[in-house]
Order: sequence, then structure tokens, then C-alpha cells
Amino acid sequence: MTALAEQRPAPADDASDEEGVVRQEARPEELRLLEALLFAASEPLDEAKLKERLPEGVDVRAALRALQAEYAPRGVNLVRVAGKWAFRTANDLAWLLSKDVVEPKKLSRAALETLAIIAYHQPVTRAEIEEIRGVSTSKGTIDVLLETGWIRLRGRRKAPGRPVTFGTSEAFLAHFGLDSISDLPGLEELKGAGLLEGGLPPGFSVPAPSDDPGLREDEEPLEPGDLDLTLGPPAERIESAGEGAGEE
Amino acid sequence: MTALAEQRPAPADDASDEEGVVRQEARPEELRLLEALLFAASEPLDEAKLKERLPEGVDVRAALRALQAEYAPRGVNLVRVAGKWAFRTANDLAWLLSKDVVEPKKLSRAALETLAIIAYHQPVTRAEIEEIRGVSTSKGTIDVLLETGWIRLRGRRKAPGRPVTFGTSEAFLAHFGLDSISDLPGLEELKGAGLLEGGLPPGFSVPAPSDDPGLREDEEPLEPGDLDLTLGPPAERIESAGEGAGEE
Amino acid sequence: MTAEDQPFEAQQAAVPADEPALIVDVEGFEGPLDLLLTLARQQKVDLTKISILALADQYLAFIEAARKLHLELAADYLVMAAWLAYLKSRLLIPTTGESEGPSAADMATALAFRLRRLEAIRAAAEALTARPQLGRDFFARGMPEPVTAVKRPEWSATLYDLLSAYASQRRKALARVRFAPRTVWSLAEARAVLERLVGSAQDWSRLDEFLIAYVVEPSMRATVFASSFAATLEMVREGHIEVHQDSAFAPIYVRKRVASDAPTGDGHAPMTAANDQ
Repeated sequence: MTALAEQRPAPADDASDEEGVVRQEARPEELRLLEALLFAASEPLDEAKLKERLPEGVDVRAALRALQAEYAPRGVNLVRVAGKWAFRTANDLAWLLSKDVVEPKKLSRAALETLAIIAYHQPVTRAEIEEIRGVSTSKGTIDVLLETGWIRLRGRRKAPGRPVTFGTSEAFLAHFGLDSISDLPGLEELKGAGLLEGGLPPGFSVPAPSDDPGLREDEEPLEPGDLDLTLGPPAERIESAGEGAGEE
Repeated sequence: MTALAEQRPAPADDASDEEGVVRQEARPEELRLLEALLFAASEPLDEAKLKERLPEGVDVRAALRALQAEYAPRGVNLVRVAGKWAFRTANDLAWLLSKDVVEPKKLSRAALETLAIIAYHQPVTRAEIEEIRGVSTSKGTIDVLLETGWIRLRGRRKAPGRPVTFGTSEAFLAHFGLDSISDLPGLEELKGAGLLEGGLPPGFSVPAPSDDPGLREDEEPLEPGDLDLTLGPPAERIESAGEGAGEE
Repeated sequence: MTAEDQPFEAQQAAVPADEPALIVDVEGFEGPLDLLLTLARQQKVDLTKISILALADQYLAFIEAARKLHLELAADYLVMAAWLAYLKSRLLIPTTGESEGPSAADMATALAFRLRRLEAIRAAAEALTARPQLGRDFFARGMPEPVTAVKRPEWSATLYDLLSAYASQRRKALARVRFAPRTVWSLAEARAVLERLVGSAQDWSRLDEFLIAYVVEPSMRATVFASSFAATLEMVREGHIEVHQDSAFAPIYVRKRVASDAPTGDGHAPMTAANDQ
């Protein structure tokens, strides 16, 4: 018995005995039994089962309703699931029970190429990227790059079809350890690094990139709806884009 | 701090209804979060973990104390287990809940005695267990205890033969509802009577049992192969030990 | 013989308190120390005040009885018996001067200590098992809600990856472009298309919308627009169509020229390209 008393968490050091009596009188014992049963149950319990377990004469339905009301404002609610009763984490606290797990991913070759073209040739439209790459760019590639947070929609080109223009973000600079976009190596440096070898055709050039946030003369601002339209799965994308953009 | 004071069980019997309303309105959001986290968890959570999951600036300890006081008169209590926190059904409701519990395999008398020796004398070697019991300990007994996940191999004693030392696990504390090893029943009496001393001439020092994961001076770490060698069915054992230690 | 897993009941049945050492069931004991403790309990005194001498006698009597019954005794029972016989003799014969090793009194004390310690740990084991236990007397949440892991991709690429992708891509594309024939929309082609398209449009329509089908290929875009615009101007000059644009870079609208010279019905006079010419 002493062991049992020890087990009980000390409610409040002062006058706990007298206290306990008062409160237990105020709250019917069946609510204690009910909450213990529902807490420990490994599956939702129906009223018949609860009635069977509780002492005779308990109005199970009334007790359930009282308990439900008591727990309604709490972090754990008493809910009815398919006619049975169970404690569940309050709906608005679902976020507490999810944990972000970082999943390392590598960019595909196509995505790397597209990213590089956006970096060097920004502001650049999808059609222009395709022109440079010589192959069409799948929507998925652009979506992945948007997900990385390394590219961003800059505006729209003042041209027929008003295509969206892409540029790099600050997160891009941060990830690749660049102080500014002009730190991207130019033609001579690429050659020096052995990345561009052999005879290059005359007139071959590598642009001097600029990620100036101000729109160019041939660009116009995005409209409010543009962000939603252009992107892939909305919820996830916005979240991860937000993470990337958070750096700015 | 005001929140904590408010949370304390109503000090007097006056107008408990009005009180209740006031309390629900004043109940800080962190108590909702805390109860949701602790209700949802399958293992006791320590304060560091809770702090990590709760919004910044929450006084976790104060909130825990408030929650403990709130739940003290209920059928579900907030208790400290192995230095961590968990909701458990109230001890006085065993009659209600144990009705359809499948009684787990009972430990033999030898196993129980061995468990007690490990708990009260830890860290302890098999030879020391045998010295206390005056009989040799079968490998089966140790294996059964390892299978429960309540004991663990701590290290090796720095002594001839470098025998393995045993101690209890968190699962042991959780199973017996102990906050720490110093809450073992009758520990003070045993210590006072000098019965925890290893050597025969009593009165030199009074060692207290310790399940501190840090090794003692006379212990050294296990080698990688030790775990496999000493144990029975390895997969199961590790799993059940993992259940206890999982939340660390 | 040590019979560790023997139920406790067997031991209790073994030695009724009133008939010590007469019923011999060594199977019930967990070793000589357990037997000694059981015998000691029969002295019904505090273990600190126990008579080791009397205890040794009882133990030896028990072993003697077991032998008479031809029970097999484990070696450790016999070792204990020999040790107790030695202790008994040392206790009975007064010590003469300095002797080697511990004194008989020390040995007796040590034995009493071990008995007390065994008894205490047994009491502790009982106290422990008397505690409420998880899953038997108190319970954890029956339906825990596990924390779900939300995977958040973390993209990685090195600057080297980026640059080498860019360089090799540019080289590849260049090699291809050099041999590709230049794609041009001739003025004649543009005019033929426009005549067909505008011919059916009575109202203002956007030029670029007319041409959407022809600019799917990115490389064609510039030439399509350039040739079409030139063709438009030519057709305006010839009086076949009208064209207007609200401001620079605004969409260009075209429509078939109405046969009469009546002003346009939509209220505002469009700036016609024809006027500009």
C-alpha cells in the first residue's frame, strides 16, 4: 500500500489529502474509470463493451458525453470512430506528431544542365533554355529546380506568349559557395579548369551572368496567379520553395 | 509562473464550477501541446526531447508540473519514469484494467533473485551474483533476464578474467514504475545495514547501486563482439532492449 | 541438483518448521546457503543473534540424514558440510595464541553476514515484485500515435558538377548546331499563311495567336514573327488588312479590311499601319 501511494504522483504538496477528497467528489469516479479504460485500450471501444467493464449502474452514454466535453479543449480529444470511442490527438495538433526527415537527393544530369544554363544565361525563358540545350526540357526538370529553391521565377518576357523568365536565387549562391553570380567562371577559366577543351568554334562565348533582382527592359512583372500556375504539386512545392526562399 | 499557480488544484472547496470555467480559459496552450505529445508517445519522453518539440520559450518543467497536478486526480496520471515523463493509468485502477491482461510468463524464483541482486548491487558480475546467492547461476537465468530487456551488459570489470558486469536498463525502471534506481524499495534499509557491501568486513564504504550508463572506475567498455557472445537469441533481445531504450 | 527453477512451494513443503531436518528433500533448495538460511529461520531469532554453532549442527544433521537415505548430494553441499565441521571444531576449541588465517569468530560472522544478505535480497525481490507493474497493474496508452516522418528532400550538387555539366552541354549543343540547317520562314510562306488565316477573321484578332501553331519549335520563333510582321505590313500597304497596336510591345491586332471606307464601328479610330506608311 505504501508502494501504491508512492506511485501516485504527488498532486500538490500542500494538503493533498483533503484536496483529493474534495475533487474526487466533484468529478464522478466513473469518469476516472472511463478515461483509464479508453486510454489503455488497444482499439476503440463501443458503448456495450464499456458498459460491460464499468461497474453496474453507470450511465455510460452520459459519462462519455461528460468526458468528451472535458477533453474538448485539450490536446487530446475523445472522439467517436465508427461508432466506437477513442482518445485521439486534437486535429489542430497533427503537426506535433510529424517530423521532418531530411532526404538527400542528387540532381539529374538534365537538371544540372538546365540549372547551369539558367545561371549563366539568366533571365532566360524555357524556350531559350531549350534552344541552348537543343532538347526540350521536361516540366519535371523545372519543378525539381524550383523545389531546390535555387531558381526562381523572375517575371515575364515582353514577347509573344509572354513566357516566364527564370533566374537564380540567393539560395543558389549560398549552396554553391558563390559570393555573387559574377563569380561563376568565364570562358577562360572554364578552359583553364580543363572543362572546355579542344577547338572551340570562333565566336563561342560564355555569357557574363547577372542575377540583378530588378527586371530587365524586356521583362515585366509576374502577376499574382503566376506562382501557382507554373508550379508542380502545390502544397509541397510552396513549402520547399519557401524553405529555399527563406535564405533571401 | 502565474500559469502554474493557476493550474494547481483548487485550494479550497469554493465554487468548483465557476473555477472550472476559469481554468479552461486560462489553460495555456503549451499544456495542450504537452499532453498531446505525451499521450501520443509510446515511450516516456525526457525533458530535452519535449523542449525540442515544443515552441521556443516554453518552461517545460513548469508545464509538466502543472500537467501532473491537473491529472493527479484522474484515471490517467502523468508520472516520472526513469527520469522521463509518461502518462500511465492510475495504480488504483488495476482491478478495472487487468481483467483481460494475459499474464506474462512468470520469472522463476532464481531469476527474480538474480534480477534483484543486479538491481541492488549493480554493477555486478556473475561471480558476485553467485557469491550472494551461494549457488551457481545458470546461463539460462541470465538469458531470460536479458530477454526481458530489464538487464543489460554494462562493461567488463577491471579484474582478472575481465568478467562482464550487469546492470538494469530503462525498461526495468519503466516496468516497475521507478523514476530512478534510488527509488528501489527497501534500498535505504539495505544500505543502512551494510548489506550492499561486496567485501566481507563490513563498514568500509557503503556503495549504492548505480545504473548510470557511464562506467565506473573499475569497469571498462565491452568490445564489439561481446554482445553477440553473451546473449541468447540476439535479434529478439536487442529488439526488446530497444523498446526500453528506444526513445533516448 | 542446484535446481534453480524449482518452484518455491517445493522448498516450503520440504522442511516443516516443527520437524527440522527430518524430512529431507535437497531438491527443494537452491544451494547450501539457501538450506542454511532455511535452517536458520527455524531458530526463529534475529539473524544477527543466530547461533552459528547450532546452525552448523543442524546442517550436519541434515546432510547425515540425506546420506542415510542414499540421496545424491551435490558437491557444494558436501563442501559446505566440511567447512561447517571445521568451523564447529574451531569454535569449540579455544584459540591458542596467533593462528594463521581468519579467526573462527570472524568466519562465523562472515557466514552470518552472508545469510543476512541473502535474506535481505530475497525480501527486496519480493518488494520489487509486489510493486505495481507496467502492463499488469498500470498501463501505457494502448493506441500510441507514432510520429510520422515527413521526408524533406535536401538537394545537393557541387559547383564542379554544375560547371562540367554546363561546359560539356555547351560543346555538345555547339557541335550539333553547326551542322543544322538554318530554319527560315520566307516572306512568301508567311504571307500565304496570313492570307489564309486573316481571310476568315472579320474582327480584330491578335497576330501572335494566329501564329501559335507555327512557333512550337523554339528555333522557329524569331523567323516566324519577323517574316509574318513584314508580310503584315505589306498586306496593309496593299489594302488587304488593317493592323493596330496600342503601344510598344503591346499585342498586335489584325483584321481583314472592310470593303467600304466607312469609319470603324467600334468608336475609336485605330492607328493603322497604313497611315504610318
